[in-house]
Amino acid sequence: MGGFPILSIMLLVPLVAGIACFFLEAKAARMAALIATLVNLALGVVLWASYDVGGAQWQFVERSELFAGFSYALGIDGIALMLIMLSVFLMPICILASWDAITKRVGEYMAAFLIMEVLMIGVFAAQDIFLFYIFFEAGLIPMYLIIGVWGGDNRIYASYKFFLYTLLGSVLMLIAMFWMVNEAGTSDIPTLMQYDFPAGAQTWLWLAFFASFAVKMPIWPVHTWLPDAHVQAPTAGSVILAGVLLKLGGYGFIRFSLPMFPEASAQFTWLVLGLSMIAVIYTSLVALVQNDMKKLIAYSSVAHMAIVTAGLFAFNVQGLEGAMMVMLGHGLVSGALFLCVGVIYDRLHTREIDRYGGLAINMPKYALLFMLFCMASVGLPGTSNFIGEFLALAGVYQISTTVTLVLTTGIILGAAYMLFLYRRVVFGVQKNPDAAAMKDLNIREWAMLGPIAAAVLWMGVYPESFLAPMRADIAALEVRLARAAPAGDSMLEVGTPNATNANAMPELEHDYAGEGAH
Amino acid sequence: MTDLGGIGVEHFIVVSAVLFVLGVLGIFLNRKNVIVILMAIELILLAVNLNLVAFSAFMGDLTGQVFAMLVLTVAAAEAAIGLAILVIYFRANGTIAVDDVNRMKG
Amino acid sequence: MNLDISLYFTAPEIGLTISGLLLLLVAAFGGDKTARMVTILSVSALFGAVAYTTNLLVNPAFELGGEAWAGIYRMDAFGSFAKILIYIAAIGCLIVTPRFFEENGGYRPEYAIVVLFSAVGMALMVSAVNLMTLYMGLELMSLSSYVLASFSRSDNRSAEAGLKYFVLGALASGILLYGMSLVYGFTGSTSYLGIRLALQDGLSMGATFGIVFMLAGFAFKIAAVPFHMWTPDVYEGAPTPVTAFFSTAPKVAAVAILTRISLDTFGENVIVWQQIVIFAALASIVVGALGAIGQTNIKRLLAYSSINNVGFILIGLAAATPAGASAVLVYLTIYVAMSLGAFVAVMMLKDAQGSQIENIASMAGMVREKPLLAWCIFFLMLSLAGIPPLFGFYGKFVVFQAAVQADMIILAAIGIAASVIGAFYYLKVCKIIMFDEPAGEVGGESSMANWTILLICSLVISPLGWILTSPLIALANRAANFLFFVI
Amino acid sequence: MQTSIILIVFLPLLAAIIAGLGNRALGNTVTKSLTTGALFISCALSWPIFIGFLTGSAEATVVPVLKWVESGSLTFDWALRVDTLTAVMLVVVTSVSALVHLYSWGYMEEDPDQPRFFAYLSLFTFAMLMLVTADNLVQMFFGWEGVGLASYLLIGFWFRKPSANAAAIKAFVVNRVGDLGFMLGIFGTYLVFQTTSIPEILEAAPGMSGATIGFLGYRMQTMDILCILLFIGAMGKSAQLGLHTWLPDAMEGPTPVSALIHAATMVTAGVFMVCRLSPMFEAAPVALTIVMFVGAATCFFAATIGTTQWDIKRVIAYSTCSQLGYMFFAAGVGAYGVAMFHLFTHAFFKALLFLGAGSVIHAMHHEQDMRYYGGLRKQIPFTFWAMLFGTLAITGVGVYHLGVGFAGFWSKDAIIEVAFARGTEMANFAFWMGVVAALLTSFYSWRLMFLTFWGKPRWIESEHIQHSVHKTPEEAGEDTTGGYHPHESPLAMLIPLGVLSVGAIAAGQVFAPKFLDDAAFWAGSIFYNENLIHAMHAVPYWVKYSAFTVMVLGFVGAWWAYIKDASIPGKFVEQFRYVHNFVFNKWYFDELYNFIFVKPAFWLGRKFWKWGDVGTIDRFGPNGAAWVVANGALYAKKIQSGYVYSYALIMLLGLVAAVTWVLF
Amino acid sequence: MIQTLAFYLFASLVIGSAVMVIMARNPVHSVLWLILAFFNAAGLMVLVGAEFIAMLLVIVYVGAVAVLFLFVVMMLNIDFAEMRAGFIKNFPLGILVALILFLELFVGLVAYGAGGIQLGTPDGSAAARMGQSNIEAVGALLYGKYVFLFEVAGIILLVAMIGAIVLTHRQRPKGARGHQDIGKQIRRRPDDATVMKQPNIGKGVEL
Repeated sequence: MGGFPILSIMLLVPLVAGIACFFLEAKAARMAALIATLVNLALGVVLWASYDVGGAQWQFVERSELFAGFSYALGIDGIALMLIMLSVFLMPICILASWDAITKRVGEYMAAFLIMEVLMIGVFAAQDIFLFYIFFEAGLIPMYLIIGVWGGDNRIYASYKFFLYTLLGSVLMLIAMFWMVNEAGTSDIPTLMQYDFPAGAQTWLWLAFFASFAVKMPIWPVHTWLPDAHVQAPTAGSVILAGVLLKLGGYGFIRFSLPMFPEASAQFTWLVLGLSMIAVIYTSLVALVQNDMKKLIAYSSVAHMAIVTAGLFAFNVQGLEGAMMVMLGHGLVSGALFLCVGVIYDRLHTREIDRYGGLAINMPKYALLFMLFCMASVGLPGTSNFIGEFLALAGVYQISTTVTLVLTTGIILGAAYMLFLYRRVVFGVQKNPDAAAMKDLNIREWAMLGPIAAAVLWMGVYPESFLAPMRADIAALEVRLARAAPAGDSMLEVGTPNATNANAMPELEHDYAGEGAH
Repeated sequence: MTDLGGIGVEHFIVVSAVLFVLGVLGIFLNRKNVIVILMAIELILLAVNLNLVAFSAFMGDLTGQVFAMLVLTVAAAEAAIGLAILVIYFRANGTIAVDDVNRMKG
Repeated sequence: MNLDISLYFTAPEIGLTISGLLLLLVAAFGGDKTARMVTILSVSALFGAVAYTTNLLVNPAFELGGEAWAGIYRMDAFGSFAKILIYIAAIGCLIVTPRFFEENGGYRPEYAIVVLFSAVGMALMVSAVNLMTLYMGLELMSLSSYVLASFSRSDNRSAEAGLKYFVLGALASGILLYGMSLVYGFTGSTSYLGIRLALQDGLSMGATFGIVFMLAGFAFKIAAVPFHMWTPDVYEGAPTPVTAFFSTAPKVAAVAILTRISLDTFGENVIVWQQIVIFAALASIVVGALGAIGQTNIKRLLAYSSINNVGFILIGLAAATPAGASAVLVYLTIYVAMSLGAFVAVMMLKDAQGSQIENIASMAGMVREKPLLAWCIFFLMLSLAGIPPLFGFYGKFVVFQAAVQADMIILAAIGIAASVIGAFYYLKVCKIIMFDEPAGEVGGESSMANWTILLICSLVISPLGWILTSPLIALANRAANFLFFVI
Repeated sequence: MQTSIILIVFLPLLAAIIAGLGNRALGNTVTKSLTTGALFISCALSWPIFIGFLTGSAEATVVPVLKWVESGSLTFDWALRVDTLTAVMLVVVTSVSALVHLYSWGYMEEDPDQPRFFAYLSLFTFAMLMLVTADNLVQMFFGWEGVGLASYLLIGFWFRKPSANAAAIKAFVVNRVGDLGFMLGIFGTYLVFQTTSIPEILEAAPGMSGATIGFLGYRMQTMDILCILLFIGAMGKSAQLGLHTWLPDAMEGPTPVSALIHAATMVTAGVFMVCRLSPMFEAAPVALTIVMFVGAATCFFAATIGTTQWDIKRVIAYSTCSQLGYMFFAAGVGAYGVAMFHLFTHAFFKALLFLGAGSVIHAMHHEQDMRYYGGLRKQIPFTFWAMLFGTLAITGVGVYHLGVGFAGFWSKDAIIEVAFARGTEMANFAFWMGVVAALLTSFYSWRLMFLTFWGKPRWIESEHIQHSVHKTPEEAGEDTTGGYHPHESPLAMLIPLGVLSVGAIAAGQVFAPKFLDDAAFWAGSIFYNENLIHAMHAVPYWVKYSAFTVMVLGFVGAWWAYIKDASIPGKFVEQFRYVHNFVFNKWYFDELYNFIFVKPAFWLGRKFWKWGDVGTIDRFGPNGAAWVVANGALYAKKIQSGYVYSYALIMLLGLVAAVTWVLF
Repeated sequence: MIQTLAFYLFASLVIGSAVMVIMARNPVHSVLWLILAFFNAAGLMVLVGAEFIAMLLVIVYVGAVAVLFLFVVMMLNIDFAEMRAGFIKNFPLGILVALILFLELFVGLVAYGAGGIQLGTPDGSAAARMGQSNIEAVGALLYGKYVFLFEVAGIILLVAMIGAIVLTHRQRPKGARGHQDIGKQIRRRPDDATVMKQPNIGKGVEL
C-alpha cells in the first residue's frame, strides 16, 4: 500500500461520519453510519489483503510528531490486524441491530457508535503507549453515553459502575506508563516491547497494568460491572462491549504485560491462573442460575475470558494463539448471542427467560442460528471457539494439568448453562401467547446474524486464515517470554520401555489345535 | 540603634506573636459582630508591622520600615473596602452578627 | 536603575494602569451609560497588553529576561507566560460580562476598571522578585477581588460572598505577611535573590516558619485544602462573571507566584515545603471531590471542582523539577480554558424568562432543548475530569508525568486514583443533562459573545486542543527553566 | 478409492445442509429422498472398500482435505484415513444409517418436522464418519463432539416434551464429562509425543511405556495416565458405568435414532477409539486393567437393570449398555479384534431390536410400556420374526460343535472365552461377570419377547391406546383389546428389519474367521495379539459351553416367570423388595448424581451470585466504595458550615498542623 | 533601664488593649481599645528608633482608620444591647489551637535559638547613612529605590476608593421599595389617597 495512510483513513472515515451524524436526522444518520462502517469494513478487508504475512513485524506504520510528550504513531502486527478486523466486522452489524430498536436521538447514537469505532481501531493500531492510553480510555465516553442514554431501566447505575470501575482500573496503568517511558526514554511500543525493565520494578508495573486490564477483561473478582453494563446496554452496545471492549484487556496483556514484563508475568502466573480457575467455575455456576438472558451471557463472557487469561499466561505458542482465537471467537459468538437476545427483545421487550419458550415452533430460522451460536459458545469443534479453547487449554496443560482440569470443568458447565438457556427459550411448549406470535427473522436480522454465522464456521473449519497473520508475532513473543517461562508440572521423563505389551501372552506350546479350536 | 538595656529582638518577636495570635483569636472566637473581626485583622497587621520595624531596627536595614509603611497603606485601604462591604451587607441583611452570615454553606 | 529599561519591561502594567485611570475619567463623566464602552476599551487595552507581553515572551532579544526598578521586578518568560494567561482570562471574563449584568441589573463602568486594576496587580505579582512587590500586587488583586465579589448589590448572596472573602482573605494576607516579616527578619532581605542566597547556607527555624506562613497565605489564594473553605461560598455568591474571573486569572497568578516562590526563592529548601505541598495536593483532590458530590448548585460544584484541580496542579509543583513547573503552567493553561468555558456555559443557563439557572436539577435533560450548550457542558465536564481524548487529560498527563519523573510514584498513584472520585460528580452533571428526562426549565437566548467564548473554550478542550501541545509545552518549558536559573 | 472416501463422508453432510436449510421450502419428500439417497450412495460406496480389505486388495489410505490448525508444533489437518478398522466402521455406520433413514420414512410419516429429522440423521452420519476416518486425535474429537451434538438434537427432537429436553441436555453434558477426559488425554498425548497424528502416536507409544509424567501434582506412568484420560472419554460416549446415565434417558428420542445412535454407531465410538489406539493401550497395563474392570462391571450392572425395566426401549438401552461392557473388557484383555467383531455384529442385531421395538411401538400407538403389550405375535408377525432373530442373536444362540450360530454367538462367546484365556485376575473377574451377564441378557431378552408377543393383550389399560380408541376399560368390558387392533408397519419399516435380520443371523457366521483369526485382515490397524487368540481357541469346553448354558437357563427362567406362572415376578419382588427397588431404580445413580452434582451446582450458583457477587464483591467493592465516598461527601458538606469563624478555625488548624510538621 | 521599663510598659499595654479589643462587649469600646493598642505600638516603635513609622501609625490609624471604624459603628446604628455575647461552640478548641500556635512560635522563634537569635545579615544597600535621620533615610528609599511600589500603593488606595464608592454609593431607583420621601408623605392628603364608593347592597365593589 506504500505510503497510503490506510490506518489513518480508517480512523478518519468513522470520525467524519460520526461528526456528521450529530447533525443529521434519524434516517440519514442511520444510512450514514451504515455506509461509513461498511466503508471501513471494506478498508479493513483491503488492510487484511495487503497485510504481508511473514513480512515485517510492524506494517502500515505511520508516524508523525504531532504531540508533545508522545507521537502520533500507528502500525499493526498480525495480532492487532485480527482485532481490528473483528471491530470493523462487528460495527456494521451493530448499526443494523440498532436500525429499528433505537428511535430516540438516533443521530447522537450513531455518532457514539462511530466514535467508538474510531477509538477501537485506534487502540489496536496505536504504536505509542500514550496514544494507546488515550484511545483506551476515551472509549469510556461513548460507551457511557450508549448505556446511559439508550440503556434499560437501571442504566444510570450500570453506566456509573462501568465508567468508574474501568477508570479506576486504568489510571494506575498510566502511572506505570510514565515510569516506563521515563526509564526507557521512549514511548514507542515496539521499542518498549524489547526493553528489559529491572525485575524489581516489573512487579509493580505489572500490577498497575493488571489493575487496568483485569477490570477491562474482566477477571474475577472485578467482573461485577460487566453483568450490569451488559444487561442495561442496548443490544448493539452489548455486542460492542462483549465483542471488542473486553478484548482490550486481553490485547493489553499480550501487547504490554507479557512482552514488557516477562519476569513479573512469570512471577504472577499463579495469581492469574488461580483467578482464572475461580472465574471459570464461579461465573459458570452463576450463569447457570440466571433468569435474565443477557446476564447469563454476560457471566459466560467472564468465564470465557478466564480461559483467555489462562492461555495468555501459559507462556507458549498454543496458549497465546489459543487466547487470541478465543478472543476473536468470543467476540463473534457473544456478539451474536447478544444479537439473538436483541432479536427477541425487540419483539417482546423482556429479557426474562421464563417469558419465552417454544420459539423453535414459530421461529425455526432463529432457532437454528441461535443453536449454532450456543454450540459455538460451548466450544463445539468446527466452530470458532473450539479452536481457541482447545489451543489455549493445550497450552495451559503444558504448565499445569490441575489448572487445565479445572478450566475444562468450566467447559462442562458452559455446556450446561448454554443448553439450559436454549432449552428454556427455544424449546419446550409455547407458554406465552405473545411469544408464540413472534415473527421469524427478517432480512435485516439475517444480514446481522448470517455473516457472523459464516465467520464462526469459517474460523472453526479453516482457522489458518486467522492464525497465519499472527504466527510470526506470537512466535516472537514466545521467544521473548522464553527466559521467564515457568516450568510445567507435567515434565516428561522418558524411562526404559516395558519389555512386553500389557497383554503379552506366552505362545501356546501345543499347536493351536487345542480343545476348542474351530 | 540605641541600647535598650537587655531588651533584644526576641522581646519584640514575642510581643508581635502575642498580638498575631490575639488577632487570629479575634477572628474566629468572636460571634458578636463583624466589625470586631475587622479590628482583629488590624491587630494582625499591627503585629506584622511591629515585627518588620523591630527586625529593621535590629538589623539596621530600612527596607523593613518601608515595608511597614506599605503595609500600613494597604491596611488602610483594606479597612476602607472591608467597611464598605460591611455596610452593603448590613443594608441587604439588616444585621452584622457573625452567626447570621450563613446563607451559603454545604 | 535604568529607567528606560524599567519602563520598557513594565510597560504593559503601566499601560493598563493608565488606561484604567483614563477610563475612570470616562466613567466618572459619562456615568453608567458608558459601561459597555468602558468594557470594550478595557478589553482592547488588555489585548494590547497581551500583544506587548507576547513580544516580550517570544522576542529573542529578551530571551534572558531582565530586571526593572532596581531589582524588585523581573521580566522573564515565566512571568510573561503567566501574564498572557491572566490577561486572556480577564479578556474572556470581561467579554461575557455586559450581557450578564444587563439582564440582571447593576452594570457599572467601574466593573471593568476594577478588573483592569486587578489584572495589573496579578501581573505585578507574577513578575515580582521582591516580597514587597509581591505583597503590593497581591493586595491590589485581593482588594479588587473583594469589590468584585460583592459587586452585585441586588443579590444578597453577593454581599455575603464579599464579606466572607474579605474576612478570610484578610486573615490569609495577615498570615502571609507575618511569614514575609519572619523571612525578612531571618534572612535580612526581601528580594528573592537575597533570600535564596541567605537560605543557601542553612535554614533557621524563624525562616522556616516564615516559609510555612507564606505557603499558608498562598494556599488560601489558590484555594488549596485546608485553606479552601471560602471558595464554595464565594463562588456561589459572587456574580457568575466574577466567579469565572476568580476561577481563572487570580488562580493563575496565585499558582504562578507560589511556583516561583517555592522553586526560585525557596528552591534550595525543597525539603521544607514539599511535604506540605504534597499534603495540600492530596487533600485538595480528595476534599474537592468529596465536597462536590453533594452539591445542587452548579457554581458551587464548579468551586469544588476548582479545589480539586488545584490539587492536581500542586502535584506538579511537588515534583520540584523543571518538568513539574512546566506541567503546572500547561495545566493552568488548559484549566483556564475549561473553567472559563464552564462558567460561561453556566452563565448561558437561563430559564425562559431569562433569569439564571444555577440548580443542577433544573438542567435535567437539557440536551433536548439546548443540544449545543449541553454537549459543550458535557465535554467541559469530562475534560475537567481528565478523561481522554479531551484536552483536560493533557494537563493531568504532564502533571503526573512530572511527578513520576521526580520519583514520586506513590503520590502520583494516590492522586490519580483519587481523581476517580472526582470523575463521579462530573459524571453526575453529565448524567443529568444527557440521561434524565427533560425538566423543561432551560430556555432563553444567549449573546453572541457568550457563544464565542464558550465555543473557543470548547474547541480548546476538544481533541483539537492536542494540536496545541507542542507549542504549549515548548513555551512552558522555557518559562519553567527560568525558575531554575542557577546564579 | 480417494474419491469414494470423500463422497462417503461428505455426501451426508451435503444432504444434511440442504435438507436442514431447505427445510419446509423443499418439502418432506425432497428432503427425505435427498438424505436417504445420499446415505444409500455412501453405503454402496463403503461396501466395496470393506470388501477390498476383506480380500486384502485394499490398503490403508489417507485423503488430505484441508489444512486445519498449525500452532507452534501443534498441528492437525482435516484428513480422512481409511484402513481396515475404519472400513469396518464405514460399513456399519453407512449401512445402519441408510437403513434407519429408510425406516424413518415409515416411522416418522406423521411428524410435521420430517426435513429437520432427516437433516439431523444425515448430520449425525457425517459426524460419525468423520470420527471413524480421523487421522488425528483432534479430528476424532471433532467427530466425537459432532455425534454428541447430533445426538443432542435428535434426543431433543420432540422439543415440546420437557422430558425429551432434559434427556438431551443430560446426554450432552454427561458426554462432556467424558470429553473432559478425552481433551486432557489429547493435551497429554500432544505434550508427550508432540503430535496428534494417530499413526505417529501409535508408532511412538511403545517407546514411552516406561516414561513418567506429572499429573495434578503426582508423578504417574505416562501411558497409563494418557490412556485412562482417553478412556474416560470413551466411557462417556459408550455409556460405561458411571457415565451411563444419559443412555436410558436418551430413549426419549424417536426410535430410529435409538437404533442408529444409541445402539449401532455412536455409543460404539468409545470401543472404536480404544481399538484405534490399541498400541497405546498395550503400553499401559494399568489403564487396560481399568478398561477391563469398567467393561465387566458395566456389562453386569446394566444387565441387572435390564431385567426389571418395563419400557421396551429402556430394556434394549440397558442391553446396549451391557453389550458395550462386553466390548470394553474384550478390548481390555487385549482382544481388540474380538471387541470390534462384537461391535460389528452388535450393530446389526441391536439395530434390529431397536427398529423392531420401534415397529411395535408404532403398532401400539406409541405405547412403550411392555405391561400393556401381550399377544402381539399374531398381530404383527413380520415384526415378531425380526425381533425373534434379534433376540436369538443377542442371547448368543449357537452350538459350538456344530459351528453354527447367530451373530451374537460368535462374537459374545469369543469375548467370554478370550477373557478366560487371558487368565489374569481381572480377566477372570470379567469372565465371570460376562457369564452372569449372559444369563441376565438371555433372561431380559426373552422376558421382553414373552411380555410383548406372548400372553393376552393387555393394552386396554394403556392411556395411549385409550387416547386413540376413546374407550375406558369399563366400557370395553371383557374385550381386552379395547377395540384396538395393532397393525403391521409399512414396507419402508419392514425392509430394514428384513435386511438387518439377515445381518443378525449371518454376520457372525460369515465374518468370524476374518475378524477373529486373520491378522492380515486387520493389517496392523489394531494391535493384534496372535497368542491371545490362540489361547482363546484353546480354552476348555466348559468355558465354551458356559455361555450357551446360561443362555438356556435365562430362557427357561424367563419362560417360567412370564409364561408358565405369571405370578412369580410379583412374588419375587415381594420377597426381595429392597434388591428389586435398588435395581429397578437403576442403582440410584440418577438420584446420587442429582444429589452430588446438579443440586449443589445450582445451589452454589445461587450462593455465588447472591452472596458472592451481590453480597460480597459488589457490597464491599464498588458499592462499598460508593458508600464511603457518599459518607465522605456528607461529612465534607457538614464541615462546610457556612460560618466564617469555623472557616478561620480550619485555616488555623491547617497552619498549626504545618508549623507542627516543620517544627518536629 | 528606662528603655527596659518603657518596653515592658508599652508591651503589656499593647497586649492588654489587644485583649480588650476582642473581648469588649461594645464595639465602640473595641475601637477605643484598638486606638490605645496603636498608641502603645507606636511607643514600641519609637523605642527602637523608627519614629517616622510610629508617627505614621498614629496619624493613619488613629486619625483615619480608627475614626472610620467609629464612624461605621455609629452609622450602622446597631442595637448593641441585643448583640449576642459569648463565643463559638468550639471555643476550647479554638483557644487550645491558638495557644499551641503561640507556643510553637515562641519555641520556634525565640527559645530555639536560645542565647540570642540569629537575624539575617542585610546587604547594607538599605541601611541608613551615618547621621541621616530616620525620616530622611526612609524617605530616600521610598522615593528612590522603591518608587515603583510607592506608585502601586497609590493605585491600591485608588482602587479602595473606587471600591468603597461603587459598593456603597446608592443610586436611587425610581419608585423602588425602601426609598422614603418624607416630604411627599407629609404632603399627602386624605382626598388624594381615598375614593368614596357607594356600592349597591349585595353587589360588592369593583375597584
